[in-house]
Amino acid sequence: MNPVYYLYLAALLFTIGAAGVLIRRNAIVVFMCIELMLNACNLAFVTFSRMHGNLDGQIIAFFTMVVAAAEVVVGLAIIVSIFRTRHTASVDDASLMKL
Amino acid sequence: MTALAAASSLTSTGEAVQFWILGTVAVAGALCTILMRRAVHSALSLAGTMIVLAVFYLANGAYFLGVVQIVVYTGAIMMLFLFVVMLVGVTAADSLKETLKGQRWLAAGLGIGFGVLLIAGIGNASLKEFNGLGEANAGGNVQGLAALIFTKYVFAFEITGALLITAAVGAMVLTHRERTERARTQREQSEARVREGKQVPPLPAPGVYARHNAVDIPGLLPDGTTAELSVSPTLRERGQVRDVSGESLAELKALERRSEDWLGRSTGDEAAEPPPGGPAPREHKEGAKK
Amino acid sequence: MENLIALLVAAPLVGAALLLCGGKRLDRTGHLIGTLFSVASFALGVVLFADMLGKGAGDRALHQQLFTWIPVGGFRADIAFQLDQLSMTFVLLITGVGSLIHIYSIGYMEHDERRRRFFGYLNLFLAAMLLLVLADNYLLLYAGWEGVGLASYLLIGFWQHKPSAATAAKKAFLVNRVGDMGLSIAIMLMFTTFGTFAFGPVFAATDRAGQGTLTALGLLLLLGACGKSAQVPLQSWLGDAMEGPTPVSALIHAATMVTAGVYLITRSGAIFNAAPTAQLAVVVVGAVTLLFGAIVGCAKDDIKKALAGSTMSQIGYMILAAGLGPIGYAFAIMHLVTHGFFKAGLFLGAGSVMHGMNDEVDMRRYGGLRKYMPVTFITFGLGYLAIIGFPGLSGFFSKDKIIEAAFARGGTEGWILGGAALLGAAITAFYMTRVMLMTFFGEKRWDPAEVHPHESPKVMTLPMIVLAFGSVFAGGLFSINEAFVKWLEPVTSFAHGHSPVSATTVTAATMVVLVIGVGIAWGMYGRKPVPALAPRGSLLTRAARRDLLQDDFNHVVFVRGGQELTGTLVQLDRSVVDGAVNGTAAAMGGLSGLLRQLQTGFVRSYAVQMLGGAAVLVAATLLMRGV
Amino acid sequence: MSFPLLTVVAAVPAAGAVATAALPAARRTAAKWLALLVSVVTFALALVVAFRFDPGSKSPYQFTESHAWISDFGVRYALGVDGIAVALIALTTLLIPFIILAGWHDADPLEEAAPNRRWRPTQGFFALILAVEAMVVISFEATDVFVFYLFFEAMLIPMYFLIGGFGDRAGGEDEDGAARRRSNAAVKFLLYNLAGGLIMLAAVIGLYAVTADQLGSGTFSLQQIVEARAAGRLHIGTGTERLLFLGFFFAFAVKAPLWPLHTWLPGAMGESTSPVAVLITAVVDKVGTFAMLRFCLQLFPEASSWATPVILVLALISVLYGALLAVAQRDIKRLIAYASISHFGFIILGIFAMTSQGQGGATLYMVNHGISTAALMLVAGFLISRRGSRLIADYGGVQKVAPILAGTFLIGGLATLSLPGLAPFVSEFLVLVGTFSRYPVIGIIATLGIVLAALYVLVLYQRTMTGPVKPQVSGLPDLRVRELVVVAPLIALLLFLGVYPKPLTDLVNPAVDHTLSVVDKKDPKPTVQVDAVPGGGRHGHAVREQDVEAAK
Repeated sequence: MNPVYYLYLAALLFTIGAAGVLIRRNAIVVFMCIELMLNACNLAFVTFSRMHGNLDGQIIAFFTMVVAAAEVVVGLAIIVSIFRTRHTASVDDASLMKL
Repeated sequence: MTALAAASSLTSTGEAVQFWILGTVAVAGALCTILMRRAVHSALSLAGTMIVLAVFYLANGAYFLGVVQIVVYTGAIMMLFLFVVMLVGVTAADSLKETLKGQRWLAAGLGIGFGVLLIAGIGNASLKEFNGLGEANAGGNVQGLAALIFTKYVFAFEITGALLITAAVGAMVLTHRERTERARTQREQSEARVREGKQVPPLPAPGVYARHNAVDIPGLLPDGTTAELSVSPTLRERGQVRDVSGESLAELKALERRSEDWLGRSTGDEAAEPPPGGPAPREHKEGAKK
Repeated sequence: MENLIALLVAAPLVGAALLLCGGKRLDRTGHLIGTLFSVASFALGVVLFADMLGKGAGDRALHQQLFTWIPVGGFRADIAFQLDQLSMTFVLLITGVGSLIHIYSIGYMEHDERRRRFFGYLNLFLAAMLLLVLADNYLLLYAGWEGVGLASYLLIGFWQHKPSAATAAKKAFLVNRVGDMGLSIAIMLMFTTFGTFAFGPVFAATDRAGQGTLTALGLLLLLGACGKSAQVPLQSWLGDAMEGPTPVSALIHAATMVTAGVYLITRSGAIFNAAPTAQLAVVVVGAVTLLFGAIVGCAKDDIKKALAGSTMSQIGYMILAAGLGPIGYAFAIMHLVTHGFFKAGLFLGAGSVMHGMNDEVDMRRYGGLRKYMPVTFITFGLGYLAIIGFPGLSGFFSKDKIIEAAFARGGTEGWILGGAALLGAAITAFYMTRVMLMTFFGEKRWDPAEVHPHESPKVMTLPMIVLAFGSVFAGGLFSINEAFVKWLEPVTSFAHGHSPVSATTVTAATMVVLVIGVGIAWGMYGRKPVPALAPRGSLLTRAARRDLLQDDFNHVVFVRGGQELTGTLVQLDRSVVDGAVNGTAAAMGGLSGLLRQLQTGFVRSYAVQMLGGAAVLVAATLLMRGV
Repeated sequence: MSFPLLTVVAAVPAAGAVATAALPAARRTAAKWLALLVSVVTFALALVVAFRFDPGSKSPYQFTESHAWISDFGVRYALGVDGIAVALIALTTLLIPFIILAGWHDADPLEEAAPNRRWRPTQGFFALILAVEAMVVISFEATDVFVFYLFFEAMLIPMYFLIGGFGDRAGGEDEDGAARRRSNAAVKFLLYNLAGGLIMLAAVIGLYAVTADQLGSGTFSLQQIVEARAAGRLHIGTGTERLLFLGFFFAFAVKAPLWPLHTWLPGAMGESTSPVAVLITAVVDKVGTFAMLRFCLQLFPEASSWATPVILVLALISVLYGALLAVAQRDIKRLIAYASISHFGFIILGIFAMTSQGQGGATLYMVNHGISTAALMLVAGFLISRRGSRLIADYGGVQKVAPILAGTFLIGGLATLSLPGLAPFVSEFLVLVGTFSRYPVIGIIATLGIVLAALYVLVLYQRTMTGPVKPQVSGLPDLRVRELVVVAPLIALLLFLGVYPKPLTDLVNPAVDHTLSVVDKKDPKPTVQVDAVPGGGRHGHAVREQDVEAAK
């Protein structure tokens, strides 16, 4: 079997994640979808590193994870504080960008 | 273990089988993630997908990453998610009804188009070369990564460290709420209550008799209806209040009937054995005598 | 000698400059200065004339080159003068009559506070007119041509506080400009055809130019002549031009400027001779105008307007003659000179009458004035006899020759033209007699209480007397063994026309029509009293009073049409041209408004846009890879 | 490197502008005198240039300066003048002192305006005028397309403030309405010219790209490009050249302004004070026509001849259109503005007739139109400032009360209708001849313009100056000394150049020939060969023989 299939899988997951971001209104779920996309990227990286036979891909994936962790921490903190003030986790209610 | 064996070498049929099975699972999990109405379910299915991905990492020879994936992601991050979900309301199901006009169609169209583009790109990319990680992992995968991280990517590594710290601090800043004025003492609070004239005595406790003491069951008023005040407002907001007034009334009736049988008011033969729960009624009877 | 030519032009120019820039301190002496410079110019002319007479007929032409005016590429216009017999004739006429009228104006304008300015304008006119006749190339001639236009504009509108005067001046200038357009296009055509527009080379090269070009040139020059000489169809301005002070009417609109067209055609003889079609057009215009003017002259009660009509018709004679080619040029010029004398005399007489009658111009308020202003009566009468061609007086010789030449053109054209000329002579006799009778004979139709007719002062009558002499004897002198023709022959060339009817017959016919015309006029205005108010009159009369509806036509077609056109254009400029611009601006605003709609503020719609952008990027990369 | 004369000519007014602007609020009169002094000095320097300029020299440009500026893009600070530029620089520097004199009191703060230490309108007014002068001069001198573009655009900034900031107080009753109309006019002016400028910028970059592509190193130098083209090292593709040409021409046509792009001019000239209006039409707009002559034709010869028919038709339209609209105007200044549009039509006609008469005439026309319009517009400004109204209908019989004013006005008008003896006649006739010799029909139609010109000028004069004296007009004073000082020299110049334009033509002819040689066009030869030299006398005989044989 050709490891390219991993890439196809990654693409599929990424797309699903993107669609989720667009569809869901619950901020937490949106975050999950983002995580999904990041993971899809990681899978692609890992696959590439295997195909090219060096570990750089894995390194990048590793960094991605770290950054993702940081992003999740901050993001969830934001969600919590928003929920505290507005008693909701829906991204649609936070349309303050348009004034 | 087959995956571990197959990773370093060319892909084996075993890996193919594994890929097709687990890949299906992963996709299913992803779909559930975005389609489940309750956040908890989404989180769980995402966790499933991630574990599958961990396996794939292992299968691709990224042992370290595989483990990290399981430990950090499914372990830490997903738990974090779950915490927040609990905080926000575990059973709160957000409706899937779309509010933005055409958003869903746009999303579907764009998503499909984007996916098709990606897949077309991959399909057209000339990815013929395939040399496994044999020699790269020769000195051990972790050692290899470590060598790279601390030589080639050391600066990036340091910066990510800084990033993590910043994130942690940021999270604290965001969530921690500074108390600006002195906390009101109990006396002041009570005085305030009296002044406002609302609910001077303590709130009624939840639960009925000793049989229910769950916080989500309201206490019953003398007429048997539920006392809204006896459950916490959060639960009320989430609509997670269990109303048990109906069944408790039914039980009350049954109890009265039994006690009357026992007193033989209706057609009671004296020679009847007292039920195991004897003493209590007896006391009750004495109480009635006085 | 030739260095004096420039002085001819310079003298009045200096005078004009002095008077117009001199300011108030010259108010008292202004008229004298002006007259002085004009007389000086006349004296110069006489000197040059004497010198010219001293030479042989062949080499009388003098030439003076001052400097190059416009040198650009192959285009070279010089400030250069040429004084030959033709120019000489004009110089003497212009400066002579001009000086006389200066003198006359001293008296006529005595009470006008802007007299200095008036004399300045008169000098300016003299300078421009002399430039016109002395130029040796068409561009310089054009300069003089427009210069006299300007002077006439200023002088017609001299009494600017009268709106009628201002309007008349504007009209005169505009109609002239139409003619000038023809002249300027003719110059351009000359330049493109011959590479030059100096008289000599152009005339020398006419035989090498195509027939079409020459015809075009001829017609364009004719257009110019029509404008300046008030020929049909551009004659409408002359009648209104009578708004100007009478000396102006005498000098510019009778004696000199209006005859510039005749000069132009005669000067361009070489071109016309080579272009028969153009010549035909010229004679037609001439014939039509001489009848047109005569008819208009019959109906006018305003004495000056009647005389204006007659001027038009007399110039028609000249144009007709000039159109006949070498058989006519000399007579055209001759009639021009004699006409200069008697018409100027008539106008000055009219002016003197008005002077005595509180500027009353309606002949129906005159009558029986011969006892009150005898000198005016006599001079005017002599001018009258001259113009109707009374035997022995100037008009007789010149006009008779023209009629003869008209017949001499031969063929049907000859008969038609000759007939027209004869008819014109009859009508001339009629309307001039009418003017004469209504003004000086019959019973008074004015109120003795407010009007006190009196003879004009010497300074005014003197020029009239001189002009009267001219109008009596000039023709005769010129005709002594064809002195005038011989004099002009080197320039204009001369060929004897072979008339189908003998000269005596023509003369006899002229006499007959003359008597008829006078008779009818006497019958209408001499025997029965003239009504003080104009009778309604026949359709023709009413039409003639309105200049045969020329002005109405112009008004409807050009004025109205023009107003319509400009009005619509203004709308168009505002709505369409500018509207397009503003529309673009508005469209931009609307577009940005639409784009604003994308900014919903919902994170997810931004996310959609992001994904779209990402898709576009991926697609772009794939395309770049040539997928 | 010799003395940088050209830079100095541009630098003096620039420095003057800064100095004037720096004067404190109280020193208004000092600012005026300083500005006047600077402009006069500039004029003197321009005269030095004009007299040291050698029309006979071989090189197309003289007093050249060239310093590397932005070497990465091959931009050089390159200056140089040919005869045309010298003439126009002389015109500009000549007019500025008169403009300053005429606008002596235009920028005085209103009486009721409270004394304010930072409010210095007067200083600003004259500083802006000097700034415009500096920019105009340097864009006449620039031989580097980029440098030219820079100042061509920068000019808009001071002009914008001059138009929008200082209105003539003829608005009278509604000061707010006047201010609104002013700012509208200013914005319109700015947007129009910016649009043109941006399109030109694209073309400039395109030019750089082409040169960089073909010459190895990209350049903006006009001379280099022309030489490379002549040497055959530079071949701009037909399509590219046409696009670039259109890009340049559009900007210049907006500035000029050519027919469909003219609508900013009447507003700008009508709302601004008459000195500023003169600045617009007599100085700034000339940059447009000048640039057509120097850049459009020389950079893109083929494209120019390709576009010629359309441009000629547009120019013809603006000749007649402007004249007709001028006839219908009720506002004196707008009337003059439309007359200018008509005249610019003539100029463009002459430029694209591609004959030495046409282009020489066009160049003369630029100068003469500048002078004549300045005379007419300034006198009109004096009149308007007296009566406080721009409407023709508010006047009548001025000639009676202010004869000198009326006289100067009439002379200005006669110059506008190009009466022989006044300068504009020479140029207009040259343009017409030049056009006629190549395109007879267009020439003939354009000649209609002279009739229409007579119409609008005389109608204006009749309605304002003649007729019975209107009561509001009866008190008007005649021209003051300052105003006479402004008008008299202009009129004298009109007369002089009308009778003896040779100095100007000598200056211009070689430059025009050079341009034509670059465009590779020859004057059409006369169809009939004439042996005799012009002005040769003794042609009486020739005529006689002719006539005699014709008569037989």
